[in-house]
Amino acid sequence: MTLHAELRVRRGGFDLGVDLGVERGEVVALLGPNGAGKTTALRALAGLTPGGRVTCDGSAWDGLPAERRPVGVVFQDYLLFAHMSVLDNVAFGPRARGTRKAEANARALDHLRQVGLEDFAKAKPRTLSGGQAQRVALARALATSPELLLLDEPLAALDASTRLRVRSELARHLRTYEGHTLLVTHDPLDAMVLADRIVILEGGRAVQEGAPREVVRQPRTDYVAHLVGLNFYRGTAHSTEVRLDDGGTLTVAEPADGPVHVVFPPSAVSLYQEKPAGSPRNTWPVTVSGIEQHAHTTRVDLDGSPAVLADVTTATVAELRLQPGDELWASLKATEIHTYPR
Amino acid sequence: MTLHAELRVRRGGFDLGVDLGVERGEVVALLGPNGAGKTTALRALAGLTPGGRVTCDGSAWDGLPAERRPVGVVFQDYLLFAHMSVLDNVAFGPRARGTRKAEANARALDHLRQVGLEDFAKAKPRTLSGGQAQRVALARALATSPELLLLDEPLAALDASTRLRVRSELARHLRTYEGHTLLVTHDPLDAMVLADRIVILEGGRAVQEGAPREVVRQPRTDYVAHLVGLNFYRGTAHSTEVRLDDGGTLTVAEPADGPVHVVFPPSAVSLYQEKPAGSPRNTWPVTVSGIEQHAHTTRVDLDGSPAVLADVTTATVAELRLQPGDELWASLKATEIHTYPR
Amino acid sequence: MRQRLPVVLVLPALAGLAFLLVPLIGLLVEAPWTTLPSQLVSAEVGEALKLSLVCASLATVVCLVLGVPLAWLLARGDLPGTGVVRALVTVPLVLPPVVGGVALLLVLGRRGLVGQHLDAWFGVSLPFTTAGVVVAEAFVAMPFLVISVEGALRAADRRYEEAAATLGASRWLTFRRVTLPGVLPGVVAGTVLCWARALGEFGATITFAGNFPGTTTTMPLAVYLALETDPDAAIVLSVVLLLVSVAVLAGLRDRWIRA
Amino acid sequence: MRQRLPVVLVLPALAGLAFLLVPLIGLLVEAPWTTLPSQLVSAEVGEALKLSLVCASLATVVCLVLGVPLAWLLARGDLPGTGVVRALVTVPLVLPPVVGGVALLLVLGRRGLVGQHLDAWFGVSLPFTTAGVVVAEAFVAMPFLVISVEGALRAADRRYEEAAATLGASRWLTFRRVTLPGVLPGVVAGTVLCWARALGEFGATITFAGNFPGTTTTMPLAVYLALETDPDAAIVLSVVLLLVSVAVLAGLRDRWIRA
Amino acid sequence: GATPAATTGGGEITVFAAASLTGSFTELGERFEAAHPGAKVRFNFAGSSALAQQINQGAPADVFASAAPANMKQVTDTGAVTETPVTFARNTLQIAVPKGNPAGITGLGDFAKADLKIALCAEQVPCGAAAKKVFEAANVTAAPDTLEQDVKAALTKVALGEVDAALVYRTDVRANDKVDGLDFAEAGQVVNDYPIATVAKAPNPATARAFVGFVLSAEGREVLTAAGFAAP
Ligand SMILES: Nc1ncnc2c1ncn2[C@@H]1O[C@H](COP(=O)(O)OP(=O)(O)OP(=O)(O)O)[C@@H](O)[C@H]1O
Ligand SMILES: Nc1ncnc2c1ncn2[C@@H]1O[C@H](COP(=O)(O)OP(=O)(O)OP(=O)(O)O)[C@@H](O)[C@H]1O
Ligand SMILES: [Mg+2]
Ligand SMILES: [Mg+2]
Repeated sequence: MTLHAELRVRRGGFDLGVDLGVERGEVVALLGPNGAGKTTALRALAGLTPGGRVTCDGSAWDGLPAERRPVGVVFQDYLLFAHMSVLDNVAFGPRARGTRKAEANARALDHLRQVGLEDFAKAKPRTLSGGQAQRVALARALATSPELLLLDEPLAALDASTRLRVRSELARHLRTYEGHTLLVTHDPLDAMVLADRIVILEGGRAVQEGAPREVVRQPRTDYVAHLVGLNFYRGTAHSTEVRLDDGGTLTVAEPADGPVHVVFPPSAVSLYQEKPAGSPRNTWPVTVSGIEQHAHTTRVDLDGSPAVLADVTTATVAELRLQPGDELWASLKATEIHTYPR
Repeated sequence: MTLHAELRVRRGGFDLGVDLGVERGEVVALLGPNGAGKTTALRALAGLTPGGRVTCDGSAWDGLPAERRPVGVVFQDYLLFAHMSVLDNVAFGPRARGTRKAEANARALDHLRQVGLEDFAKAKPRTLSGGQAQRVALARALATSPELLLLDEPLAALDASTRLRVRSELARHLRTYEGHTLLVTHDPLDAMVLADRIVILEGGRAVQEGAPREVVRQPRTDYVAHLVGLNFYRGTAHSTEVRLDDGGTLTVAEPADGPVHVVFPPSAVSLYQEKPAGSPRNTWPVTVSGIEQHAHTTRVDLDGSPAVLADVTTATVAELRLQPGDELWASLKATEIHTYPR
Repeated sequence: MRQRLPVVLVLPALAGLAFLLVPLIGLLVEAPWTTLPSQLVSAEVGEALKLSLVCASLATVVCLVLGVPLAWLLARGDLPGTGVVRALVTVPLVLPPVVGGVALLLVLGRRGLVGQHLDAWFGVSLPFTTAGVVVAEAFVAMPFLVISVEGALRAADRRYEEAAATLGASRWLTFRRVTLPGVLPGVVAGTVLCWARALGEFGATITFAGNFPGTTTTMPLAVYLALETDPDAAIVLSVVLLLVSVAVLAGLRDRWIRA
Repeated sequence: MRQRLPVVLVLPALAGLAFLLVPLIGLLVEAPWTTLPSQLVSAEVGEALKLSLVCASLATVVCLVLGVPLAWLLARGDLPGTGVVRALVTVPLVLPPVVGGVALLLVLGRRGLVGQHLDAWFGVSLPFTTAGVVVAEAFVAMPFLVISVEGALRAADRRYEEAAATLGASRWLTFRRVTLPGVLPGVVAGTVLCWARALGEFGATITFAGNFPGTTTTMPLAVYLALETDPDAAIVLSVVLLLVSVAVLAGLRDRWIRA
Repeated sequence: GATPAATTGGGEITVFAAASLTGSFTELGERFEAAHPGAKVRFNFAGSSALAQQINQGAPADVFASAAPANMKQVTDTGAVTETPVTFARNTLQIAVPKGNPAGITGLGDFAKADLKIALCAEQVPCGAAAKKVFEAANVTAAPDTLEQDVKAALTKVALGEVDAALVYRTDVRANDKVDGLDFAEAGQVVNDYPIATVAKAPNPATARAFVGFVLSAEGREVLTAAGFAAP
């Protein structure tokens, strides 16, 4: 009932070596920086790039060429067939797998409706916008009802509201879906909403794996911490004192010993113009190195020991008249800091 | 000192009619749903699709073919030249505009460094990952130092941390940049961070325009409200009472009269199992229709009069044991609601 | 919005066009137009013209059926020795057509390597028949189709074929529905070359199929014979052949351009 | 991971290959091999072979210089009447080569439309010269190049040219650095066709340039004349021509495949 | 194929004839059919050497009329023709000049002038072999600019004014109204024979022999003479 893959691919100087397991009905999200090998892994699973071994429900796929593998792929650049109508593109998979024309067309139209493009059934792909093309590619992959669904950033080109709708359609589809799904994405929200498990790929290796909430709360690499928007450090704990590898010391609430990861949200950091006298045990001088205006808060990039990101309200920005180069005091309650062993 | 464009394009059944003004040094973000005409507008500005008139700093571009217009374009699907190395791709623009080879290469290498790809200078585009290709496309467009920079979702394929880095590099670049910039994006954060002004395009027409904070606070269409993550209604105010067009009535703090827009953040909504007795003036029964797990909160989709989105903490979810179909009471403080005339 | 066309391209292009077309103008100027109407209605000319069109079209069909798969095999088969095979395919181009005809006789003639068995077992004899004309034309014209379709296949983006494979399409279905439509302009170009070459074929045809009016005398053979007796008539016949071929090709223009 | 090749494609492909190659095998079998060495070292054969290679290569260069821009103009010029011009370009294919030679004489000959001025003003006379051979071969071979390159251009994605334009590249620079490299496989295919056709050219050459050893006697002319007296020798000469052309084309294989 | 009418000289026969015989043999065929009701003559006109190749490869020919003994020898050597060929016509050379003789050619001697454009047939083809003998007999060293593959090619160049003179067959000069013919003394010393024979495996040998007889008859000679051929 499981898909198990040991992927070993070498392309130019790049080397992928990762073991993946996907349960039936499970959705695994593959996250990682550009060039981490996500697309390469998907290609190997689909049988487009040789390398490694795949077994699914006990049967080995190793010798099988792509068209004999029960996979559906959404490619990063869609690869819609330019000379076919949108409907024919979506109906192509069912037709190729032996469905009769009328039925394949009906099914294709159904899938087009799900991505909100039934009006474009007769259009040529050339006349679609980027986001429309991506939705057609998604419909095309879903229309074959494959054992293994491989989605390479299937929502990247969608606008915010379509994305919301297509994502929840996709979530609904995947919840009732019997096969195995592997989803490549750069958006942690997609992963949170759609995936049962997250695998983080960096430099061709899986560096972290786990349930979405777990990964979000306990990142193990800078990339993941960035991804979920946490301040992240490596350090060595001696009881409630953590000496950070890159300089600085933090006092935490939960005692620990040995090498640990340290995380806290940017919103846990407060900024003061004068050294505060109050209760926070962690107070250190910082210099503003950057300011980014977000929709409802302002993110401040601070140099110091340690360097830190802080989210402050617009009122605070106005009050402190923040400018790059300003010298401030950062303060952080020990109870907001989360540590866990490395 | 201004670029002024009246774009009128007809493609198949689609019709674009939009007037754009971009000041020297200004960055305008073009947002809108898939198929709104953003790419079409960029193509018209670049001279790739005929239609409309463009004047820049007083000189008309109307007769000019694309290669005589001082523009730089990042295409939605990159369009890197497959037979040239990455370096040659980036150096192509300066070379075409007459820069000598050594200098063009040096400049290209510099731009590659800015997007973190100097190690790939000799690689062929075919061997790049999607995100890497997009960064090369960005470097290629920036390398010509054009009067008008047209960026079609230049960060869509980037991973979270690269995106952060490239976005702030781009922000730094655009801050000191003398020309005019038009940026198409689906990410409101990109728009907030990079743009001085936002233009919302829907169905080929500009439906809203303004400073990012203004647009974020006072959306005028469902699309914009979705984009910035607010609950959004149209209604008619009679003093502090607003009758919503789609049913329901809300009591607000600021009195008004006539047709208004009504917005409030999902985090302003509280949920109770029993009808609460306390102070909130707006309390109404709702049914859970969907639940989405986000990184640090949970978003609940609620049917009712009005239907509403609520962000609740994970603790609340556990306490209420939320399930689709549950009947609850929503409550909302009048002071959290923002109204503004339609 | 239209750019000026670059002189450095347009000048050689026009020179090339002139180089190809001026000799035809020369022919048209010299042609004894007064005899044209009588030639046109002459039964033999009509017969030869019809035979030419039919044989060239049949030969083109044969070339498409055999040559497109061959081009695919060369471009996509990943077989060893493809380079040499590709070079061998061009051989009928290099072979003087008359020698090509001799080679066909050696193989498919009544006493040829294969022909003797065809004759003995099936009673089929190709030389001196209309079928023989088709064979000779196909032999000479097929390399044009193969090489140009192969060039088009090589230039095509193989990832669309990969996408088709992941949708469960066999290589044959992929070929029919994805690869071939994708390289249609190349196939059209190859077909045009092939048809035109077959239409103008002379040396291999007269050697392999002989010159029998109504059976194997195509227009080029008629032109050759006319050169023996009436050089002016030969030019008129050539002009007729030209006009018909230009009419056919220009008439296909819409389909051609759409491709 | 390698797929089985589909029978429905492989069978016709192999049939096509056999169709093209078996006649050559027939030639090879029949060739009187014992005379081959003496033919090979014969001065005349060496001369004819060298002349053939030189003239075909020069003609190919002429075709590339004039034909590639012409293909571009047909594919990208957006000019009216392109359909008819494209059909006209194929005319030298359809024209029986001898008539083609006559047409060239009518235009470029001593009393030709253009040739009389060339002669009077510049003292240049093309017939009976090696330059005349190049002209005749280029005339016959250019359509192959034009049509296949045009097919390749038509199949290419024009948006890369748009991207080049936004980077400030003129159409000429775009053509050189973006368009042409993008359709290189098509250009290579066209060049191969063109070169091979020029190498095998006979009718137009002998008609326009005549036949004089060392000046205009190329291999196909030598073959034709040998056929008159000694068919065996003609076959040997043809085989020599074939082997050389296959060697050249297969030797270019690496570049060809890389394209 | 053979029909019962064969014995009476009926049925269809196929005649392989040199291309230079196109005009005269077409007329001969028509007259033969008129004289032999039920008989039908099909022609295959091509170069003599191509025809010889075809016959050697088993072509269904009944009669072979060659433009040169050498090509006839190619088929007798292989046994495709077993009977002894008969010469049915002869041809002699003539100087062909463009209409009006613009270069003022007067005789064979002009062929040695380097500044004139001269076309000859290649030695491998009959008219070239004949020309060589003529020049030997006249003791002239010709300075040709081109050695044509056949008479027609040489004649085309004369007709277009591309060359000032060429040495071709009398019959060809007669058939082309754009050239003038000049006789010269040595012409009679070199004649080219046209042999004819029935093919050993002729499908219809009786009618084939009847046709050969017809060509050699007085009526046949009349047609050939009208075309400019000399009697053997
Ligand atoms: N054909 C190839 N030859 C050489 N290197 C290659 C080839 N294809 C990919 N690579 C390299 O392999 C690495 C992984 O590429 P891949 O496309 O799998 O990344 P990715 O994780 O999908 O990235 P992205 O998020 O940007 O799409 C990259 O560094 C890329 O340069
Ligand atoms: N060549 C064409 N022929 C017909 N319709 C076209 C053509 N090109 C674009 N369209 C239509 O024009 C509309 C706008 O397309 P455009 O690419 O400008 O959208 P967009 O705003 O860039 O969308 P996205 O965010 O998905 O990239 C779409 O509905 C599309 O279908
Ligand atoms: Mg990728
Ligand atoms: Mg777009």
